[in-house]
Amino acid sequence: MNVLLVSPLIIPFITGIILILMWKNRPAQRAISIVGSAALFIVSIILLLTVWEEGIQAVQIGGWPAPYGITLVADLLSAIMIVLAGLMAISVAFYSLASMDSEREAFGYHPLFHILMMGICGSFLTGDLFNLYVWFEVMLISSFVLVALGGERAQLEGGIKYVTLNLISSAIFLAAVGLIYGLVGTLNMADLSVQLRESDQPGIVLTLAMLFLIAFGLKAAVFPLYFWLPASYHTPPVAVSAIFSGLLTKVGVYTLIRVFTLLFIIDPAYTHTILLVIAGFTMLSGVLGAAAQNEFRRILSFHIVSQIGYMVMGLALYTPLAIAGAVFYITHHIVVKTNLFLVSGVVHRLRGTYQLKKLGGIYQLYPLLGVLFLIPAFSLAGIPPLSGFWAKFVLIRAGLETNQYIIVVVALIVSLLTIFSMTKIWAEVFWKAEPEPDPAYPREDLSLGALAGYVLPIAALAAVTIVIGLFSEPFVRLAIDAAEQLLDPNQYIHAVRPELLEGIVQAQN
Amino acid sequence: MEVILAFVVGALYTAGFYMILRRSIVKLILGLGLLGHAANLMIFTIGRLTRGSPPIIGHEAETLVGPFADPLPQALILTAIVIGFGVQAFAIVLVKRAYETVNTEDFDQMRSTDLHEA
Amino acid sequence: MQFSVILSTAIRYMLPLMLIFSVFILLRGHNEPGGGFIGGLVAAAAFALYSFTSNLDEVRRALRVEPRTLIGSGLLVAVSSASLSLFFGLPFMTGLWYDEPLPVIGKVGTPFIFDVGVYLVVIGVTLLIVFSLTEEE
Amino acid sequence: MLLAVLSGFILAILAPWLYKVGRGATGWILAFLPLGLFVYFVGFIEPVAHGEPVTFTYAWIPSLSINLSFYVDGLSLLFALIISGVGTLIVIYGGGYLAHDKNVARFFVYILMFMASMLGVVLSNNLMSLFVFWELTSVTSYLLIGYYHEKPESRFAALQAMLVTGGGGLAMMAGFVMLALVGGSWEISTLFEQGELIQNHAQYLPILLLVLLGAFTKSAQFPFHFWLPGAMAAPAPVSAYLHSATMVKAGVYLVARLSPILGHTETWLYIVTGFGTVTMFIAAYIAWQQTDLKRILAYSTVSALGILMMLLGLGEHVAVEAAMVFLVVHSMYKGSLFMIAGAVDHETGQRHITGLGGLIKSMPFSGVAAVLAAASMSGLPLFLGFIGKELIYESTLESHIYPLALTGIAVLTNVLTITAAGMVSIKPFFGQEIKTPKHAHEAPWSMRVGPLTLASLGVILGAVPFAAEEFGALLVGPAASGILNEALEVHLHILPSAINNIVMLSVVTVLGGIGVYAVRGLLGKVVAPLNAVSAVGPEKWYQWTLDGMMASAKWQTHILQSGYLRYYLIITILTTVGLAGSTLILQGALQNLSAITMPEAQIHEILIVVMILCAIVLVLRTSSRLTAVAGLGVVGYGIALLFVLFGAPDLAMTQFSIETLSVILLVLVLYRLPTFTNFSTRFERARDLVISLMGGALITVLVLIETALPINSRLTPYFAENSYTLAKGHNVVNVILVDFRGIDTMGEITVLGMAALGVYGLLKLRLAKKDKTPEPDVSKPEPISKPTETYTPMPVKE
Repeated sequence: MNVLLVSPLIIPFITGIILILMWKNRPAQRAISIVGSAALFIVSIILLLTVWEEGIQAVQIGGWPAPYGITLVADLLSAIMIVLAGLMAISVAFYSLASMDSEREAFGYHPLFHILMMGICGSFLTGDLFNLYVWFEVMLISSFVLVALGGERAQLEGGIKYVTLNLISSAIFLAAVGLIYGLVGTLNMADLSVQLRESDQPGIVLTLAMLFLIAFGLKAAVFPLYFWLPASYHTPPVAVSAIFSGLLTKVGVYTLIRVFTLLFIIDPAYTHTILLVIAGFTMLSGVLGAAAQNEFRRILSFHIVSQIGYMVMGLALYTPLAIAGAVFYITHHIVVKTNLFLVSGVVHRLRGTYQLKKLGGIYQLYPLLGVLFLIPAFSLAGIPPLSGFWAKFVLIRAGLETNQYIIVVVALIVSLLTIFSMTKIWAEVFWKAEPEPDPAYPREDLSLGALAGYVLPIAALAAVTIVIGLFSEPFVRLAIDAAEQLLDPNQYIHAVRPELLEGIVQAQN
Repeated sequence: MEVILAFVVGALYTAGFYMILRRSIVKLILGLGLLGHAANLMIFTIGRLTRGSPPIIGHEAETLVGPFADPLPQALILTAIVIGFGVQAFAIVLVKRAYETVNTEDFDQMRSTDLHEA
Repeated sequence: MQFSVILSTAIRYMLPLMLIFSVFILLRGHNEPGGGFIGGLVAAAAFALYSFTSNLDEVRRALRVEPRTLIGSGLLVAVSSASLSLFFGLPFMTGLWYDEPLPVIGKVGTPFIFDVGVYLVVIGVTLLIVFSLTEEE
Repeated sequence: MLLAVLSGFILAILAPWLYKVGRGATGWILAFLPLGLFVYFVGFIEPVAHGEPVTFTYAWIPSLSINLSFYVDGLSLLFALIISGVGTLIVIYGGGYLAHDKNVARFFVYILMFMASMLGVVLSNNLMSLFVFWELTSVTSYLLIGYYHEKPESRFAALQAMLVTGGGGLAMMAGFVMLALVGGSWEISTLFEQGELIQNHAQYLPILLLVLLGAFTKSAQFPFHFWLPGAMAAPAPVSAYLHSATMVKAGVYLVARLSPILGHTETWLYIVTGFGTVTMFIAAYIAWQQTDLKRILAYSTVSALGILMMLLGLGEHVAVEAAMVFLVVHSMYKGSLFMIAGAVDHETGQRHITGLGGLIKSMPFSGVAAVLAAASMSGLPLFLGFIGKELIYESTLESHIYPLALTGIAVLTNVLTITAAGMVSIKPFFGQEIKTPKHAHEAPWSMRVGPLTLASLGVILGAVPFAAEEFGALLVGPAASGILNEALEVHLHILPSAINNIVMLSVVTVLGGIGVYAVRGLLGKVVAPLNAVSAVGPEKWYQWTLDGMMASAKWQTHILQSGYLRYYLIITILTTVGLAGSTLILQGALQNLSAITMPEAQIHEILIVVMILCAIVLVLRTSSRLTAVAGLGVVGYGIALLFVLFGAPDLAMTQFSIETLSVILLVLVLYRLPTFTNFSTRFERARDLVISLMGGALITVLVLIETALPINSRLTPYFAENSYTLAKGHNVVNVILVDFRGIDTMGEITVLGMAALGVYGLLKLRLAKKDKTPEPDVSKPEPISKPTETYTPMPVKE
């Protein structure tokens, strides 16, 4: 366990270091990048299976007991997230080999990518609030660089907004960590769970909860804090957009789930109602934003926002089924959204633009690509029996079970609007007859065979989507088990250090 | 003293917020710098203040005794300062590049990535 | 010009001294204020001053390695020292100590090696930023 | 059974490869699957008619109680037979119709998937698996309507159909979930027993409305009917199959299927019958005013669907019986007529009836089929349509509500239907020959088999007493039993036993139909002014909704995603202050403020604080960026001094060196940049100051509250205790950094490293201008750099 639990950190870290040391050797860098991502993926699966079999795993870094040292904890949610990170790492790393330009590769694209993965995995694994801040920063700085690397005008303009708003989020997060230490004198999340529940200052605890809601909500891109996302996600190379759109915002969602199931559970009627309102507005605002766009990647970017709303809705409903829905939604969304961005990259490669107006006729020429787009697109729109449908179904069922009719209505309307904007891309890019070629956008008619480096990861992810949709039982089971763990924080605390529970146990007796 | 510093922290936050709300990208950088200082000082204050007595164990002693400053907030701030420096260095260069590329320091000229008409 | 000649000569002699001082700060860090971070900054400052007064190629020659490589090796040292305990079946980053204190340095253990990694990274980072900016001008 | 349902999907995936082998004959080859399925389902007729329904259950997602369970009773079997039977003919027909289309392989993929989905809908016993298949029919229908996807009208119609039926489907899903939650099961056959419980539940009405919304949109009931005529953009085989014989009947099926659970209440009666009645009349009224063959047929289909709904709403024995007979009648004649319309269009290049006439000479087979089908549609004796119509009148006359009015409307509807039947059969095939764009000739055999088979079936079942009797006993009876959830024996007679009211009504209907057909030209002019009403009909509502949505989408996005960073920041700060501040007040944390004690401070501490404050003011007010940088530096040094005073030497050293480094960096970068330009108005500055003050005040209050409370660090005593003994270091801060919390430091140096790589990359990497994305089209602002740093009144730009 010692080794297994830290390997999602060490593997991308060491990969990144080797890549830095082999800076000038492009072929070696590409090979190592693939090996590192593959290793991460394999380890992540082993970790998930172990956690599923043996329950929550924890390790004390440096051997210092909790709450004094830093704990790494893998419960099912963390393990699922790590597997998804691994899957994205290997797919996007592969895709990058074909799509990334050699200039960016020469300026550290590969090491940055792996350090980004390290930051993401660290955020999923850590059981310490300040350590979470550190991993956030590792992730952020890598993402900052990846957004801006290349220095195109759009990248810089979008990058400044991305950087500024995320720094604000970090500043709020850091302040909140300080305030929480000042209040209860500890940073270990398991310990905090106990201390915050027993705090004699519920008013301050709830205020801090709001600060965390803002800090993580901004990272997750919820309404009204999502502006940085549509401003920047469509600017960097598509491999970067893809990994950001799939994974990065979900780190925010993950932390929201973590703190609002483990730390701030003293008054769910208050906190989770606020979350529910936010969820509704996020869904609606995001999808309307998407409807107003006319560019492939921008539509997709706004959709991320909208779907974050569904995930937050699951958290806000706060029942086992609802949280399972959120977990399942995250799983599905990461795979599907990444894939859609990857498809947009192929279209861009062929036609040199993302503008719907300038595109068309792809389906006629590349029917297979059309199918590969339709699978994730319909899945995103929640068409059964693809993965997105089950995600939506579980959430709607959870909403109806708890009589939260308004949010269910919103979710359904948004779902229809999602279909609307997904079919918009389909109709404009794939169905429509090809418009007059514009010399500003050089087109290349390559065969899909020549684009195998692009198409293979897309096909693989599409296959994953189909598998999640058609053979959903293990995935649903996993999500339900994860939700049950999340709703019983004492399991988490017990895994970190049983002694921490003493106060609670006494209170209950 | 904590009470006084609470107001200093508030002033730093106010100034930082005000600066990042300006249209000039250079002011944005300065504002972020102020916010960084503000957060650090805040954590320091919230960890309660102890005059003198750094948390260093005397050569003859085995444990810290007597009044001493809480070492944990210090360690956190140290990490935060360094991280803040790294991020800020990057942000500064980003702003410089943006200025060179767009040829203005006015944020209102940097909206192209948000406008859906594009 | 006169001034800068004096300065550059002075720096050339100061460089080794500052480097020794930086190592001293690194070493005493575990027991007194100091440590890898500040030590690294001092060392980097020495090279940075050198670079302001001489031409960059000369500084790069004096440094012998790319700053980027320093970052990489620093990180490698850090992660290696931290991973060592894994081979003994202990949790990641568990401190392993060589029990006999060495002269000058004192007790040596993996946390100390970790601090050396920090020291290297800080030098690399500072110099990479400074070099990039100076070349830019 | 699972294989039977899924085989269509499997074959669909293989169809493109089969096409490479089979080419022109692919249709004939693929037709073996639906034919096989038809035979397979025929095998169920005997056992189902004489015994219990058959169920099959395959676990799918047991954790969510979702199973692939199938339930074969008379009702689902009748539908399955129609789907597979008509499917066979359509696949053959489609192969001929699209023989020269380069994308025909795609057609086969979609149509087979559709058929499989449709079978899934009618056979599913689990509510959610039914829904899954239901949505799949919408999706395949979307793809089929958009088959000619390079035409904008095809894309428009496909989207319209998708949004209308998809929207209804989503409502239906909510209804299903509520139904299952109330009824305690996801299996329809189990829910049959819960009918009473559900109907007395407070959620009965919402469940009913939601489910019906799904059924009505799918079955094109007024006011959702408009998508169906639009869907005629699809190729003819698609219209014949989806939009007459099968998919649009899914809503009818659903209403029939759920009758035992939701039906037989006042609400049900009024809603279902009401919508059905309105639909059947309005659609029939619109139908005869059309000139496009396919549109006539489309509206008359809507009308037929209305009749079916009306009958199911009535829910009496005879009404249900009538519904099942009419269902079969309609599938046969409408499928046949659609195929003929397609053949006519295909062979003549013309589908407006005004441009067609006398085709019987060149297209004799199609002509005969058309006449037979139209006769059935008109309900002439010795055709199955006659039996259907008789039963309809019997049902309306027996209705509990407004029997006379219902019967009257039914008669009117049928009169108009006969008119429409004449328009699609007599007009194109008889009378004066009219020259058509393409030289007319008979369609290939693949396109004749379907219409002829279906049309003659209508005659056989309507004219052979034995056939009609068996049809009633083996198919209609069990199907009606399935709807009523009780056994019902059905005996069909080809002719009525006596002259009664119903026969009189039939005579009136036929005479009326012939009359209206004769004077339709004149009548059309008379009613023309009424048509202005349809200009504000449901299709307009759809368009308004869509336009309204788009407008609000643009509006909200323009407001929110304005591109102005400062507005994003203002919203972020205000949200923070709003949420945290209101929580602070509402949750009563402010009372802690009373515990604050008066500050005690020493003079040098005060001095440092004053220095910091002055530096802040300097940063805010200066117009020189170097001064501002210096001010920022002073703030940093001031804080470092505070660190020194309060026992944090490591921190102070770090702060000093970092601050120095930052200042150097800032100066290096900024000294090429211009002086500040003051862009903001006085109002904006005041506004921003207020916002900033709110943010600052929030933090100050929080710090004040917390520092007034006693601190109880759970960690520090451990560090004090063990730093030297266990971690072998005197400097506790350093021990925490490299040992207790060493992994933080590892992250920290990683951040540093990446930042440095980023700085390097940003400064050094200049992409060659081969990039394909051109510069965004934003007009270049003129440079505003000023060489000097003297303060002059700044241009106020806004």
